[in-house]
Amino acid sequence: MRLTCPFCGPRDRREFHYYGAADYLNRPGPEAAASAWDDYLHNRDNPAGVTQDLWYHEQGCAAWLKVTRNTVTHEILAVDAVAGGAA
Amino acid sequence: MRIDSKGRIDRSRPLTFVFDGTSYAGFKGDTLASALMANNVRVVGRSFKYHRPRGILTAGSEEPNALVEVLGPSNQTPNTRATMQELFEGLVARSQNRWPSLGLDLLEVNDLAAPFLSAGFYYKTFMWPRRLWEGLYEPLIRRAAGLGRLSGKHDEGTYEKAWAHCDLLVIGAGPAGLMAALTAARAGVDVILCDESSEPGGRLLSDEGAIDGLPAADWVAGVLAEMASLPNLRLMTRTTVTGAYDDGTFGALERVGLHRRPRPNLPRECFWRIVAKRSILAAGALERAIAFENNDRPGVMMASALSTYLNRYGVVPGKRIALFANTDSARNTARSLMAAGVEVAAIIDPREDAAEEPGTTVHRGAVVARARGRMGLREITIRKGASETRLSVDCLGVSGGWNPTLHLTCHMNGRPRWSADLAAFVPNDGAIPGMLVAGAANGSFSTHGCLAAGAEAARASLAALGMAAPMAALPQAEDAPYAIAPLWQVPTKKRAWLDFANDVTTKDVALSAQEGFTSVEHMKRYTTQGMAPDQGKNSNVAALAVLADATGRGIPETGTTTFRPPFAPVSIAAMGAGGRGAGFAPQRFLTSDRASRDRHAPMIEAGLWYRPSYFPKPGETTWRESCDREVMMVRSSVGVTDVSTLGKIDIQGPDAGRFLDFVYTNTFSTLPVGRVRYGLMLREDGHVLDDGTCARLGETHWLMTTTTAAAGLVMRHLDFVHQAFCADWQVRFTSVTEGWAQFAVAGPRARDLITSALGRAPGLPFMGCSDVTVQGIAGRLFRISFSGEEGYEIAVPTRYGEALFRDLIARAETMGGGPYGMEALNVLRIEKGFITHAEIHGRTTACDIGMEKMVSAKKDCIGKAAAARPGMTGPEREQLVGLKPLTDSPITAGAHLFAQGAELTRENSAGYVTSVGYSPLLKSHLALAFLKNGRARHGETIRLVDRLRDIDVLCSVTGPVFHDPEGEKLRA
Amino acid sequence: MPDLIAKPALGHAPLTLAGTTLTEEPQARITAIAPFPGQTDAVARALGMAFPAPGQVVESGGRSLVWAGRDIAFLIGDAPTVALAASVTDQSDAWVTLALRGPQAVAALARLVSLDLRRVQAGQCFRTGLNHMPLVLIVEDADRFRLMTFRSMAQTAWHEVQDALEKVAARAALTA
Amino acid sequence: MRYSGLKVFTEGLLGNRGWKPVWRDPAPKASYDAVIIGGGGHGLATAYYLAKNHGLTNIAVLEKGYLGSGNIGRNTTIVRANYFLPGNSEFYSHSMKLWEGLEADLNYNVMHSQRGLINLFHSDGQRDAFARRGNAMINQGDDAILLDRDGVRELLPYLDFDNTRFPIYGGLLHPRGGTARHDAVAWGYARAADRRGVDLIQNCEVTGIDIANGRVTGVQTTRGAIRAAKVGMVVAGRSSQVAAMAGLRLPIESHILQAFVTEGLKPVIDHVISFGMGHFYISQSDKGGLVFGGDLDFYASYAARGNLPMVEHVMEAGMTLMPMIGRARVLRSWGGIMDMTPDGSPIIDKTPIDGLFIDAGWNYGGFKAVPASGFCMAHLMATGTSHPVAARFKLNRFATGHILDEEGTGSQHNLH
Repeated sequence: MRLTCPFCGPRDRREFHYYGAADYLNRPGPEAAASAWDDYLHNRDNPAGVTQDLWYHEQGCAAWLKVTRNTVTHEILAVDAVAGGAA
Repeated sequence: MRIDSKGRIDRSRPLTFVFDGTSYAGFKGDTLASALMANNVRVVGRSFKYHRPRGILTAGSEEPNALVEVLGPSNQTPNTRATMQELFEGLVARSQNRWPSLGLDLLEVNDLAAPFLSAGFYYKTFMWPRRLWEGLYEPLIRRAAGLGRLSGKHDEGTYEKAWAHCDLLVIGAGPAGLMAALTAARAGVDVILCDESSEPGGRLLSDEGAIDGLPAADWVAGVLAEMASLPNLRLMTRTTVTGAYDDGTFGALERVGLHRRPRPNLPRECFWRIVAKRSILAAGALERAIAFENNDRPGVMMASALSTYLNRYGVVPGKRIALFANTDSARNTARSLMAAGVEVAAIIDPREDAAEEPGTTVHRGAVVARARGRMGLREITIRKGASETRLSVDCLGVSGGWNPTLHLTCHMNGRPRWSADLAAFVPNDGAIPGMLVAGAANGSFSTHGCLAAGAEAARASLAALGMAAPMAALPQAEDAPYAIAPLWQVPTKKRAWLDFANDVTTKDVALSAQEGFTSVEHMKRYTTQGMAPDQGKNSNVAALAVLADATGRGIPETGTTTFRPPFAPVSIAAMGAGGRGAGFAPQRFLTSDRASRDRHAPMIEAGLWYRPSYFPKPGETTWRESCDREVMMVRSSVGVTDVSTLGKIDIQGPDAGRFLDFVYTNTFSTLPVGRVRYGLMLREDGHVLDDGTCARLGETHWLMTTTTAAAGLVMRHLDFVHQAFCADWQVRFTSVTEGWAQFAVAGPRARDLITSALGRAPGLPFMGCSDVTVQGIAGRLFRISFSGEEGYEIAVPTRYGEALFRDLIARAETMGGGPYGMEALNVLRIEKGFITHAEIHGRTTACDIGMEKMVSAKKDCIGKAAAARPGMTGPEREQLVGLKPLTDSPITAGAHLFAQGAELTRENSAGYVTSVGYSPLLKSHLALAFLKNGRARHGETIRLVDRLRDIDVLCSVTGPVFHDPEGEKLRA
Repeated sequence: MPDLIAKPALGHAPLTLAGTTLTEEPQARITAIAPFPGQTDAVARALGMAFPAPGQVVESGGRSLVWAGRDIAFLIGDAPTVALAASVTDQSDAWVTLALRGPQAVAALARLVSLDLRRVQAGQCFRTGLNHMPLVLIVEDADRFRLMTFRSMAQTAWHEVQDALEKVAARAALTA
Repeated sequence: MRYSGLKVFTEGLLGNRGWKPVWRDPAPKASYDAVIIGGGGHGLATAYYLAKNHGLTNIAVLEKGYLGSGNIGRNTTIVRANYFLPGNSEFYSHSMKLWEGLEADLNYNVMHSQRGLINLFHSDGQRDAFARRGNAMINQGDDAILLDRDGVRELLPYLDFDNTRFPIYGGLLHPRGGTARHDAVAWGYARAADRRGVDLIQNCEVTGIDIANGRVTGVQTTRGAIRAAKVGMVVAGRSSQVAAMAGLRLPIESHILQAFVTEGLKPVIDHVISFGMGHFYISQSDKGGLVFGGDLDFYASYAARGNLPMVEHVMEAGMTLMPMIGRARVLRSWGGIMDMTPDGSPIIDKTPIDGLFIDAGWNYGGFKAVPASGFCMAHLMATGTSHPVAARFKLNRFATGHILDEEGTGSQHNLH
């Protein structure tokens, strides 16, 4: 599996660390209900199909990436920098 | 038997080799199989289950029978395909799965007991009495099963892994692959052409055909010559593409040194990861067998293999050969044999309309009903209608048609489809993104068809790469249509083999259907068909067809066949190259490493680092003696230890304080410049991630310290929090762990030592920090302590680390101090109740370790919300306490805690011990432990029980801080 | 009072196999410059050097600015003397720099690095891995490379490059 | 038909013509008392224990493919009871007891072999953690022995004790740990459930779950609607999809776990061995193949196939730990789809919908759990209350913070 890092170009999967669903980007505010935190931390759509998840280019540029890909075919549809600023 | 004038072997280079203790002669260019055949060795192996004598069936990596152990100078390689093992001078091989010898194998008794060993028999018996399973039945089964032997010795061979990148990967260098690679390379793209064999050409080397009027092998030579002139084409022979993975990544195994005597540093095998923008699978096709009674006798083999042995190796396995085939391809074999002067006694062709063949008798509409000859074929029975005739032969070539070598197209869950015309599975387009399948692998079986398909696949690949390919004239070659009348089995009441390697017969498949295992997956799993070293290459399709027959369904309704990586088995050593010994993970060395080793300190692993365990002095015979001395040294004078392994993250920017407030539970933005604060970091799920100190070096400049274990984790965490939640904050962080050598100096005389080393008094309050000049070098000084004594950490650029360490311990020794290691460091921190990852092990909350007050109520921070869940706090949870045994008894980490008098059950376990050490200061063993509601139980007596090590000790529960609980020494 | 003695990461003598040489480079001044969000252009102006695009090395006045990750570059040469709207850290001691130069350099790297090195040229650099180690790979030209990895891993890095070179040389000897 | 050695003998004499189908092939009825979605190990075991322990026989197991087509037939066959957190300890201990009587109970040889499992440790800290675990096992009534380096050497002399990157300090031996023949477990439960009257319906995919007024009323399938007052979802690997039919969003992410088997070899590894400093565990099957595995590929996936980085890591770990396996050749690799939960422990619980139950989240420890999982799920479906040994496997424990995190890696699904 290869991801095209927006900074570094196409790289082997072994350069990346996987975190989880892109849900982790939507951190509830400090006053959010307990159920919002439960959803944020634990519950997942977990689709058999297109999903978005978070990868860290650990053995590379150290960018956090949001990857749009298919969990059935492993097709990579898009790779975006979480913080933007991709070259 | 050799045929003069035939073959591609080098008769000028004779070689000797040994098989089963007997020395034989062969030639350069032989395989072990061809050389054994030339020496008229007919039985080369024993079958898996029935231990039947077996001969060579094929000429390729799919060989199910001729598996041998190859013996090297220091080790042996089991299950080596004699058909793939190239001969070299001094090769030594041995047959396997037989006892005592290949000729006399006592386990052949299984063959007589076959009626009781039908498919899945073991699921129905050996159940009583239960204890005899592990004691008797299973050991017997295990000993009888298996094939070759590993030596049990470490594999000291040399292996490597490598990467290769290209625009186009062509898999297989037969007519389709050569044509594809040549077409693409001429257009200028980077091409890698892999072929499993030692010599490119594929079937063009095995069959006597013509291309452009030249013998096919000459055409191949011409193509190779042109390829050699193209720098953008890389030909990799002896290289099997073993797996297709995502995004154009392929695994491939190159046999680098297996065909020659070992040489220093020359790898035996190389496992390649090939990354290709496009690929063409041109792996050809595999001939398949027909099941009939005793079709596994030595001398029964694939018709196409006969051609290969004759034309590539100049050898035939018999004097009087018959062919049994339902396609025309075996006719080429017959003609080659006859042209070479070998008697072809008959061709048995089940097709009623089969053509005559000059020079031999064709039995049309007939089948071979059985073979005879336990140690080598003597006779076949030809059945036509109700009549049977016997024919004396010593070899039978069989062809049941061809299966495209589409295995790689299944590796990404692609399923092939059934072609009724070819009576074979063919690959579906797009099964592997970017891959086209060409030639026989796609069901084009004529030479012309292969050449045309190879060229076309190259053009399509070039177009996908954005390149135009000029049309070139195709070489002229035969274009015979493929005609087949499917025939999978000849009915028999006896056994007819489908899977030679696992001894699966048509009866087993029928029994599987009879018992309701009618799904093809059930059948395979029940009979073990397809699970042997040939991975079902020889039997999957036929077994499916036989199952379809048995269940009265068509083949497409019965199911499909699939293959998983690897295409051909790959050694663990090749895919694990580099992992041997210390190669498994990088080693990280401290600048003080040499100085510590000079002092005979045993070095222990701390993550990837090596740290000194203790520094033995003359006369000390145990680690405890050294440890006790080092602890007392720190408590009474001064000790020095290397703490450079701790993570150091430099944090700069106007928003740094705000950022630290967000990632730490406590507040940092209010810390004055020149001061250090202890901080606690949570995971977002509310458990403790890490702890450490953070120093404010300047108004917008901070230095965070992490534990050794969590350094990488924390860096990743900070990057995530910043990039995901506050990317616009003016703050950046950079790891500076590697840039600084940092030493802890601790003890009542620590200040004296620092004063001596700096040439001035440190002048720092507890938890203060400043820039310093250390003997002319710019460094940093922190007044922090992990021991409970007055402590400093002094840091200099890494290049000066060794010098500073040696300098500090030399100065310390003049004060009655010296270096101390991890053991003493651990005792010191236990005495002081400081935690490590033994306590913050991932299930610990701030509350559990008594730090709930460090979670600021005034601000949000990572983990705060989740830490408020009801299950995360409360007296039912285990809380950090100290334990002191009531008697002078050793105690152990990992012991559990029980109320006195409570039965030792899971339900009664009230906690467990995380860290222990012997305190020479308090002259007692001490422990840190987690105890349910522990903070309310100080003063209680609790029972510590380690049933693994027979320890049962009463302890008093205390606070976790044993030494100087008020911290007076720290602040002195 | 004696000054502290500086030690190299390894102190190894150069190694040449199959015409390809592995050396430990002398320690250079390396300054990591990580502009604060939105400040990259301002940092470049203050430095008087273009801030390198990903994978690029910018050379100017005897100094090179090596792209080293997301919004970070290593200034190799004299440290900046002006204040920058960036995090600035001295990384001189954090890295060991090995050089691999010669006709088998790419073949050896193919055993260590997962990158496509087919058409690399001077002025390129990569953040990647040297097997399991972090790596900044700087291209001097098509068969000359500098490899920066963590200083504490210098021994493993040297060993693994040497091992790759030995295998490449053993293969080369077959056809020589 | 009862299986025995005598039966094998007499059938052998008679040409093996008398063997009957192991299970019936019934058409689905319009209505059952209970329906179990999923004909894998857990679903079949649930059906078996519903029939055996609770007398419920008007039930069906609905399987979209063939029986045992999921992870029950794609694992490394390890059976162990070596957990240390209350909640897990008692459950796996119960499972082990069921394993030990399984052949007699099912009249099917699942080849459960208590070869002994050894978890190696490579530092003092790891030893302490394994000591805590071993004591928890003994406190639970199971067995554990702490081996030092020499003790390990005696049992496993072929490990690399001299050069391996992370020296072997010792190991925790779990003598009752071992392996079983995975497919046979599915077949044994299926056959035994069928014999008690359970309808096992293959090629029957559930396409919808019918709910009225907060109660489940049945399921829609590719073979028609089936009414049932109780429905159990036992579909690890597809849990999120099936639960979504009932409008539920689960604390589960699906990940791939690869496993590997080598060509057959004469006996060389007698135990189940697990490496403590990398992702690698291994045993040798009765057929002679070395069966081994590692960790997840780590990215969410339903592809049931892996990629090379984890393959290579596993092989490298094998080479540093036991370089004697270097010349064994990997014959086949495959991937299973794991239900990964945020704490690595499973879920056996009611759902917010009356009559709808869930058994899911087996992470990659589902094989050994099959007997107890079926036992406890059957108890829950039959009685409406959790069995005491599965009482902590609640669906809402993440919300309440009653976490069962053996690895201590936190609420990240792929880290368990």
